[in-house]
Amino acid sequence: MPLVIGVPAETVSGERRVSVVPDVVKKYIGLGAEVVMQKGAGAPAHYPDEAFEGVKWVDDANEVFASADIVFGVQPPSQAHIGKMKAGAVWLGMLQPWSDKARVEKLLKKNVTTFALELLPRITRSQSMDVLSSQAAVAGYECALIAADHSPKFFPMLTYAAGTIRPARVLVIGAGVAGLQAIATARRIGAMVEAYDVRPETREQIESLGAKFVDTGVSAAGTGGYARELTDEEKAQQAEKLAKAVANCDALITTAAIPGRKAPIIITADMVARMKPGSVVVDMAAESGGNVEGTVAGDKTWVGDVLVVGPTHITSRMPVHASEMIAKNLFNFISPFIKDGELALDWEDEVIAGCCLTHEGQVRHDGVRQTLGL
Amino acid sequence: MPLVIGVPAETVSGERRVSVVPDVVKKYIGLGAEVVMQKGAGAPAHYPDEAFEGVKWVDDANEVFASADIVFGVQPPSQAHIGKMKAGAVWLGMLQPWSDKARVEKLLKKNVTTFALELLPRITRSQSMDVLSSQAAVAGYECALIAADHSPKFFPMLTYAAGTIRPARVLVIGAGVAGLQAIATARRIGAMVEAYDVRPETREQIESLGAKFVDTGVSAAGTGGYARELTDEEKAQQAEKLAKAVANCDALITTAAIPGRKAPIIITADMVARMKPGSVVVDMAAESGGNVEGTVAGDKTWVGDVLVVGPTHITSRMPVHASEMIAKNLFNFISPFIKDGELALDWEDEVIAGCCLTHEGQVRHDGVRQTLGL
Amino acid sequence: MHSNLFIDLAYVAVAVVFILGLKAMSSPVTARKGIVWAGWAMVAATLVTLFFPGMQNFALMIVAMLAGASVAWWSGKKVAMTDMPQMVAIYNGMGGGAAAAIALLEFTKGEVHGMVAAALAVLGALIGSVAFSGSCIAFAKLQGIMKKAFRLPKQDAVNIVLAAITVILGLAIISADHPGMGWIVVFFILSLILGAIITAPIGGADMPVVISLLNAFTGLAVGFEGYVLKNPALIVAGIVVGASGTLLTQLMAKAMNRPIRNIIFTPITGEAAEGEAIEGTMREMGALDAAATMRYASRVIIVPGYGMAVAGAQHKVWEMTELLEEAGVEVSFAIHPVAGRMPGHMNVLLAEAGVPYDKIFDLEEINADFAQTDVALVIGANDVVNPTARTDKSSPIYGMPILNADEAQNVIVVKRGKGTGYSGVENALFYKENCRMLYGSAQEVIGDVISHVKSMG
Amino acid sequence: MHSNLFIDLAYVAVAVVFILGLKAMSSPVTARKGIVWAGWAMVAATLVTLFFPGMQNFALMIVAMLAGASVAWWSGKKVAMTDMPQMVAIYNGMGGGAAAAIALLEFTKGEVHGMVAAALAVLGALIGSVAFSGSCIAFAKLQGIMKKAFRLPKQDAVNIVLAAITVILGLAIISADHPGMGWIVVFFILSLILGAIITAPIGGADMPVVISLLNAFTGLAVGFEGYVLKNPALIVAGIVVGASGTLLTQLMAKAMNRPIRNIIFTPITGEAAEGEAIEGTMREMGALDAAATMRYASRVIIVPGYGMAVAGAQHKVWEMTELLEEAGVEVSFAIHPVAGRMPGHMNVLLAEAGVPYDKIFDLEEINADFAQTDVALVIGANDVVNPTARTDKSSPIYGMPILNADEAQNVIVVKRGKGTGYSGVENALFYKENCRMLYGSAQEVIGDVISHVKSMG
Amino acid sequence: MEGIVYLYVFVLAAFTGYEVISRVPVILHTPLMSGSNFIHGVVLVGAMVVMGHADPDSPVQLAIGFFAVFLGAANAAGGYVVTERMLAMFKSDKKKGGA
Amino acid sequence: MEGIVYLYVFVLAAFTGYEVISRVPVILHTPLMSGSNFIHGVVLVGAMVVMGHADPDSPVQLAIGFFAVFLGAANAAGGYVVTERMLAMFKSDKKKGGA
Ligand SMILES: NC(=O)c1ccc[n+]([C@@H]2O[C@H](COP(=O)([O-])OP(=O)(O)OC[C@H]3O[C@@H](n4cnc5c(N)ncnc54)[C@H](OP(=O)(O)O)[C@@H]3O)[C@@H](O)[C@H]2O)c1
Ligand SMILES: NC(=O)c1ccc[n+]([C@@H]2O[C@H](COP(=O)([O-])OP(=O)(O)OC[C@H]3O[C@@H](n4cnc5c(N)ncnc54)[C@H](OP(=O)(O)O)[C@@H]3O)[C@@H](O)[C@H]2O)c1
Ligand SMILES: NC(=O)c1ccc[n+]([C@@H]2O[C@H](COP(=O)([O-])OP(=O)(O)OC[C@H]3O[C@@H](n4cnc5c(N)ncnc54)[C@H](O)[C@@H]3O)[C@@H](O)[C@H]2O)c1
Ligand SMILES: NC(=O)c1ccc[n+]([C@@H]2O[C@H](COP(=O)([O-])OP(=O)(O)OC[C@H]3O[C@@H](n4cnc5c(N)ncnc54)[C@H](O)[C@@H]3O)[C@@H](O)[C@H]2O)c1
Repeated sequence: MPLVIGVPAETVSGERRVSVVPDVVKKYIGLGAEVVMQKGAGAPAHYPDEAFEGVKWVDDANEVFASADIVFGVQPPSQAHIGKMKAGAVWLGMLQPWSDKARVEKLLKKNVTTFALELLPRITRSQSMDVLSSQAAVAGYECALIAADHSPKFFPMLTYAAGTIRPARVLVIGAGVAGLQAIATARRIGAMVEAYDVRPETREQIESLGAKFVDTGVSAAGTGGYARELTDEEKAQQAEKLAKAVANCDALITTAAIPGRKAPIIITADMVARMKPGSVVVDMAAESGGNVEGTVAGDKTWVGDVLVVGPTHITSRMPVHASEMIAKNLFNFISPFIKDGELALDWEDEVIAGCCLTHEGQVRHDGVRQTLGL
Repeated sequence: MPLVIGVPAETVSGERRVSVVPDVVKKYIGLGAEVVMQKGAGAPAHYPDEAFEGVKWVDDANEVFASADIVFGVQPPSQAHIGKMKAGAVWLGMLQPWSDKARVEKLLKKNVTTFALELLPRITRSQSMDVLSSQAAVAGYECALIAADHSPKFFPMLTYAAGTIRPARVLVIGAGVAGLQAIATARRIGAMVEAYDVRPETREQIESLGAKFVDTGVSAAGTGGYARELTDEEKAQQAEKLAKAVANCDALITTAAIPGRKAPIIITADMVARMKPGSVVVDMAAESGGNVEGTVAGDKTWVGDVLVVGPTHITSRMPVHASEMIAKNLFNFISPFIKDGELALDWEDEVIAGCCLTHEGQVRHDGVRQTLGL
Repeated sequence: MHSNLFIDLAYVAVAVVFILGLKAMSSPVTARKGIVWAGWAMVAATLVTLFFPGMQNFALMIVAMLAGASVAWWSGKKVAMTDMPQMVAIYNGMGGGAAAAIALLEFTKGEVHGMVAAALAVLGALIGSVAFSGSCIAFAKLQGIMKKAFRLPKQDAVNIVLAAITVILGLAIISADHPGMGWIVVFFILSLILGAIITAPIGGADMPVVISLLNAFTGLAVGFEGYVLKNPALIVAGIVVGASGTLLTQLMAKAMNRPIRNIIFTPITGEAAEGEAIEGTMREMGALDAAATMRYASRVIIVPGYGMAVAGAQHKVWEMTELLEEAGVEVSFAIHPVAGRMPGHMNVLLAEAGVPYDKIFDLEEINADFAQTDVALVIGANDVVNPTARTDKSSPIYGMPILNADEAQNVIVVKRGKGTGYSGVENALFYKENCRMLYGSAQEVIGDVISHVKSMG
Repeated sequence: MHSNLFIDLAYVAVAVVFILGLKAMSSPVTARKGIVWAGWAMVAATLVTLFFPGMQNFALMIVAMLAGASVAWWSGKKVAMTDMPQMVAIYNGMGGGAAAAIALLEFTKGEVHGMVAAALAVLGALIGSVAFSGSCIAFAKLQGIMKKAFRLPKQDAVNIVLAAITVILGLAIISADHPGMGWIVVFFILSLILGAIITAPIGGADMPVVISLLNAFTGLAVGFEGYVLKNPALIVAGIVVGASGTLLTQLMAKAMNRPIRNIIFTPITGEAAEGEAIEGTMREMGALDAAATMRYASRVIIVPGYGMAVAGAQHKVWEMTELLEEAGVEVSFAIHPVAGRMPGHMNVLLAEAGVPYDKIFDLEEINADFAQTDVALVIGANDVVNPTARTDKSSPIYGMPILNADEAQNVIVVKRGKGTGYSGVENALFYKENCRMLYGSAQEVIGDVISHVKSMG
Repeated sequence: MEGIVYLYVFVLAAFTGYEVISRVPVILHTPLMSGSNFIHGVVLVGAMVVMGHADPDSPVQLAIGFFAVFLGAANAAGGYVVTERMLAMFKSDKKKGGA
Repeated sequence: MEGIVYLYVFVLAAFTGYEVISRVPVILHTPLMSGSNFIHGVVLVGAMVVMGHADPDSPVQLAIGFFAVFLGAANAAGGYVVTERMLAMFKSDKKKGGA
């Protein structure tokens, strides 16, 4: 009996992505696996059922969970769905491992093996499986578009018959994958972009995209590449420089989320108050608490004459490609271990071992175990 | 007594633009005029009252109309407001001259002089007063952003750790000012752009922006620069080529509005039905009936798995700069005739004469008179 | 004539330094050094010659030298920069005269031995005399001493007949064993007349080319007399100048778009060419010219238009800009409100090419600067720089504010041909005195300019 | 020696054509024409010489000519393309031998008159002999006849002593009124030995430079013997080759990054240099080299990386691409999935530069093509082309798919210095035989490459 | 025949003259013309030699010689001054940064 | 002194040789070396002349002359063939469109 891969429809409201796309399904089948999908699972991501070939369709998510040896998910499974899983089955996808103790306990009880891609070790080889990176790229691009679209101003410079409109200034906070993508996108549209990050090596990266690094005159570079704690004085200086840059910009995009933790407040309400009328703030970290004081996740709020947007499910704004990326990431993760329709996990493999949340009734990840107190 | 310029707040719902901006007000005052504004008139466009210097503020629009020698407007005045105007006063702005017979009659009755910038003769000198052009530039830019933002796909090519996303194909119909701007903006974001227009001279213009002209193999170029009527066979060929381009694209932007008339239907429901799942259509002409069969003005509709957006008040999405542009256009139109705080219109001037809708109880524009049957 | 090894070797060294100096002078970076080297070599050559075996007449010789040198030095120092060309002409003429005088003296002394030597002596004398009288005429015209262009009826025929007579006389002198002094004098006089009447009808605008040609002539004359004197240093210096001068003359004629033949046989008559711009003539310019003009300017303003967009030349334009800035030129972009075919057309393209925003100025910001600008480079723009918009009420573009590109010191216009712009009207700028057309599609033309700018170090 | 005017003039013409031919050969566009011109000139020179006054021994001479020419022609035609260098060496050696033989014969006949002639004859003989024996050794080594690098103890000292003895003997011969034949023969033998022992220790990799040097030597020898024979055509051709050959030797040495002095005095010993890549050596290359390699390739793949982004070199890279394509080269871009520092980093930059999408390929699409590619140009990329990712399990980048740039015929890597990439690991590619480093910031380096490509027409 | 060697000198000098200035920007045309004008001022040397060997008792010879030297000296001196002044405008402090 | 003219020839020839190849791409280094190798094959002319004037009765002179002509002819012929073959690879049909 071949390996059965199950793809249920996502249930979280606002989620439009799906964990497989037609091309990837073809490859799984090519590896000898059978793919069971819940009808309409791809529809929110604009992959109609007809686009998938060779799939066994079922009506109900429960059926998927009950029959599959491996279940994929973009969002964590519900308690009920976990209950339906076969013992010893594997769950693979995004699991928000830090957030829900009850879910982890249920997973342990069912004795399923779970891989949470949030835990992926960031080594060179694992980049092709890195869902956080690929989704951050989507999010960064989208946030720049949201900012441009919501701004009551032109981003690019524009000389027209009666005068010249100077380009908008966009400030991006956080120059990780998403931040860099936002910088690139805002620059493309024509804005003048400045960006800020605590990690000093980002300066070169920011400049490599043609943007300016906001120099606060304070370096957090400590020994061994780790950031050091700043003195209070330095913090004040940093905040002041930042506040100036914020007051000066037409659109602000914040991307400094820290996986598994509440996002740090970087932009205070006071800084927002000092922004120009008609400015826009897009807080990409809204879902995890926001980098901007006063962001309302999933909503737009006016703070004086400044619009603060706190988008959630950002990647679901672009489900076609976000899903394609996730699907390929998951495939790259699991496919090396599918041979002739069998799953043979290699527990020596650094990536497999590092990503594993639960296995054989145990929490395998030390950080999560400690955080959740298990 | 100096010339009084009146700026009421706009009343049409969804309209956020305003007909003056602080810089321009300063110039009017410099010319010796007095500016009367309704409180909060600039607020929707993010120009707070404090930003304007030297203005006389009044609470009520009626006061503005009653006291002003010239009234500016982005949208036509209401019947009630017209009723409040001083006899012989001047109204300047966008008047939708073709659409509302009753309004024109009221204007005639009040014996006010009205200049409708929609009627501006398109000569070289008048370009700096051309509100249609400047607002079309805004609209084209916005429509490209709307398309990018609503598309479930990346516009640019993107190579990431697990593969490559090919760039989106954007098709722009109509390469007037708005269409060209949409082409430029979509290209900037990274899409591959094709465009189509009936005027053959647009080919070079489209290509000058790095986009591809959709060659239908049919040229509408007739004698003397006017378009000739196409044969049925030619029309069929054209439609077929166009349908192919439509089916092939990921986002479609239509911009072929004809001022004062219903927009032509260029994209049939059938063409939309043949589009790929997850495609987006932005119909810029929605307000005047739409270039796409089935567009709902002011709303987004799903046609199968294709999202059709029919944005209205597009320029109000960018009120800061749209207002700045209008304000400068109006200033360029009227300022040559303000000297030492007096208005002295030169009726010999081709632009003044051409723009005038009503003057001394008469409809001055032949086309409008005929259309409205006055 | 006798010499000694030391002097001979010194002459060799001098010849080498002359060549190196000339080479140095053909690049802006080293040009200054080149003339200084050559100058020292000349001093050395003169000093060494004083020790030439069997020399006499020192007193008079030194008087002659000092007189000639000081008159020339003083006049060369005093003259205004704008009058330089005529000074070059007159000094060159003097060189030609010196060569002719050498031949005359050798004939007088009866020291021209052998057919080849006689032939070269005569040829040198002819060419030197022509250079002498021709240069004097050129000087007189440029200096304004000779005001009218002087043209004989059937000038070309007269030229040919006179030249033929002179040449025949020359051949007679060569083949004669002991040519009579009378014939020799007549020969010189005819040569001088020939130089004068050939140069007299040539107009002011063509003068630089003619001076260059006469300069090459003098070089040849010096080289030929060098053979007569068996002095290889003279040969080498003279012939090197003759060859490089000929090439230079061709280059100059090409840069002015006037074939040398036309200059000599159907000259532009002086007045018209010297006066103001002729309504109806656009002047062309090559990419090398344009490159040098901008490379050695201190300020350049680029005016892009729809043509740049059509050509897709924006990347090249920006590359050129970077090169110029590296060379210390200040470059800005002036965007006309309606340049291109849509609002912001130029902005989109310049942004695509990576031009930073702070180099881009709109009409109001930059228009006053053109008057202080060395070069306005108009790339595929037309209507937006058309000065008739300021003055001609009947023009369809009357009243549109335009970029004052015409106020710049030099205007270079890049376009493919004689096409008009959107409005379809003729552009008065193209006919202005300070304007040059650089024809070709913008992408290619700017590409050429780039390679030339690069070659200037 | 006597000649006549016709022959003399013919020689002048031959010399001129040689110079023009050489000039033509220095540009790829005209090179072919150049050798053909020179070939006809040589035929003409040979034929004309048969009519030289007072010639004898025709039968034997023609036999010698036919024998020499046909042996050389036949071997030159038959040899494989890869063996060309040694053929050049041996033919050159023969030229040197001929020059030496001329000197020998003139001495034998006692026809060397005057100090200068004697000096030049001796010098020519010395240089010619050195070129002869040196070239024979070079040939033997390249041909594989002489396998081991041959190196005396205290080689440099021996060289100097032997050279000194030879020179002293030469001086003696020059100053002697009637030098004894014995001494002359010894002088020739010493010269031949000198050539051999100087060349013997030089390694295979340096051979082209040495051959070029010997070639310049032969030119000089021919030129000097030309003076002895009072034949200016020989002088001109010989000295022109001597000068250009010296310059060429310098250029070649520079391109190989080996000062000429090092080659002769501390040669790379044969084996190592002839064998496979030495672990631990990166080889440099200049921009001109890189330009020519790409300009005459048929397929080039560009691999951009984070360094291109840091340098902001994308516009230049695209300009270079356009130039190469104009020249008929097929150029594509290979984007590694994780090139740069964010997904799509390279895409953004290439789009900014205006690179059309259809030239951009990702790893899967293009990786198989490297093996059929002439040049892989790696610009500021490092980890993404590191072959250790394929093989070295201990490497932090093990398992990452990489772009197979190393499979291309030639790899050119543009980077500033020895910096590692993001992962911090050494790159095995840089040490490969087919890889050359082109150091400098990408923007400038590519700029240089562009100007060189342009100069190749 | 010695003359033929001179022919080589002529030919080679012509080559050299041609090659040496084959690439010259238009802006240098006039200075270069002036510079080469200076160089043929070496005619002064020839003039000195012929005058130096003129018969001191022949006023005609002396006059012609004087004339030749005077002209040659003027050519050399004037040519130098004018060229130097023109080229003084090419101070290379124009260049800010190196490439 | 005639010799000095020859010195000029030497100097000018050196100049010419230097200027003529001052800009040559690396890819042409070897062919150009080979081409100039061919050109000094003109030594054949010298060899012919000396052999032509050798004493027909002196076997030594004839032998040396024979040797010289043989070598010179080989230099010229071989140099040509090899250069021509190398340069045959530069057919200029490489260029598609003009600039
Ligand atoms: N900006 C707007 O919103 C807008 C909208 C509509 C109309 N307009 C009008 O458009 C005009 C804009 O002025 P402009 O100066 O930008 O352009 P223009 O007046 O239309 O002139 C463009 C010039 O570019 C040259 N050209 C075309 N292709 C070229 C190529 N490949 N390389 C080099 N040159 C090329 C043409 O001359 P050759 O054919 O000789 O090469 C032509 O003279 C104004 O009249 C304006 O009123 C503007
Ligand atoms: N794409 C992503 O999403 C992402 C995200 C994070 C990390 N990464 C990692 O980043 C790496 C990307 O590989 P890569 O090959 O693109 O870059 P790389 O391995 O980081 O190498 C960049 C090279 O560029 C050279 N360089 C820097 N500045 C230069 C300049 N101005 N001119 C010329 N060369 C310059 C450096 O050498 P010199 O110092 O000697 O000049 C360096 O070796 C991979 O290891 C990948 O895993 C990628
Ligand atoms: N395998 C790999 O090599 C690999 C894979 C993916 C990402 N990365 C790298 O990892 C790094 C982090 O990427 P990410 O997108 O996951 O980051 P992230 O989402 O964890 O954080 C976003 C950014 O916010 C910044 N930030 C945090 N607190 C901040 C504060 N108070 N003020 C300003 N900025 C603050 C962080 O420095 C980071 O750059 C990047 O450099 C990326 O290139 C490496
Ligand atoms: N004073 C001036 O010189 C001046 C000022 C402004 C605009 N213009 C020019 O006027 C022209 C029109 O500009 P606009 O933006 O006002 O145009 P518009 O808004 O009237 O029309 C939009 C475009 O749609 C096109 N169109 C109409 N029907 C179509 C169909 N069935 N299929 C495809 N395309 C169709 C039109 O050709 C036009 O290009 C442009 O070329 C513009 O450059 C000139």
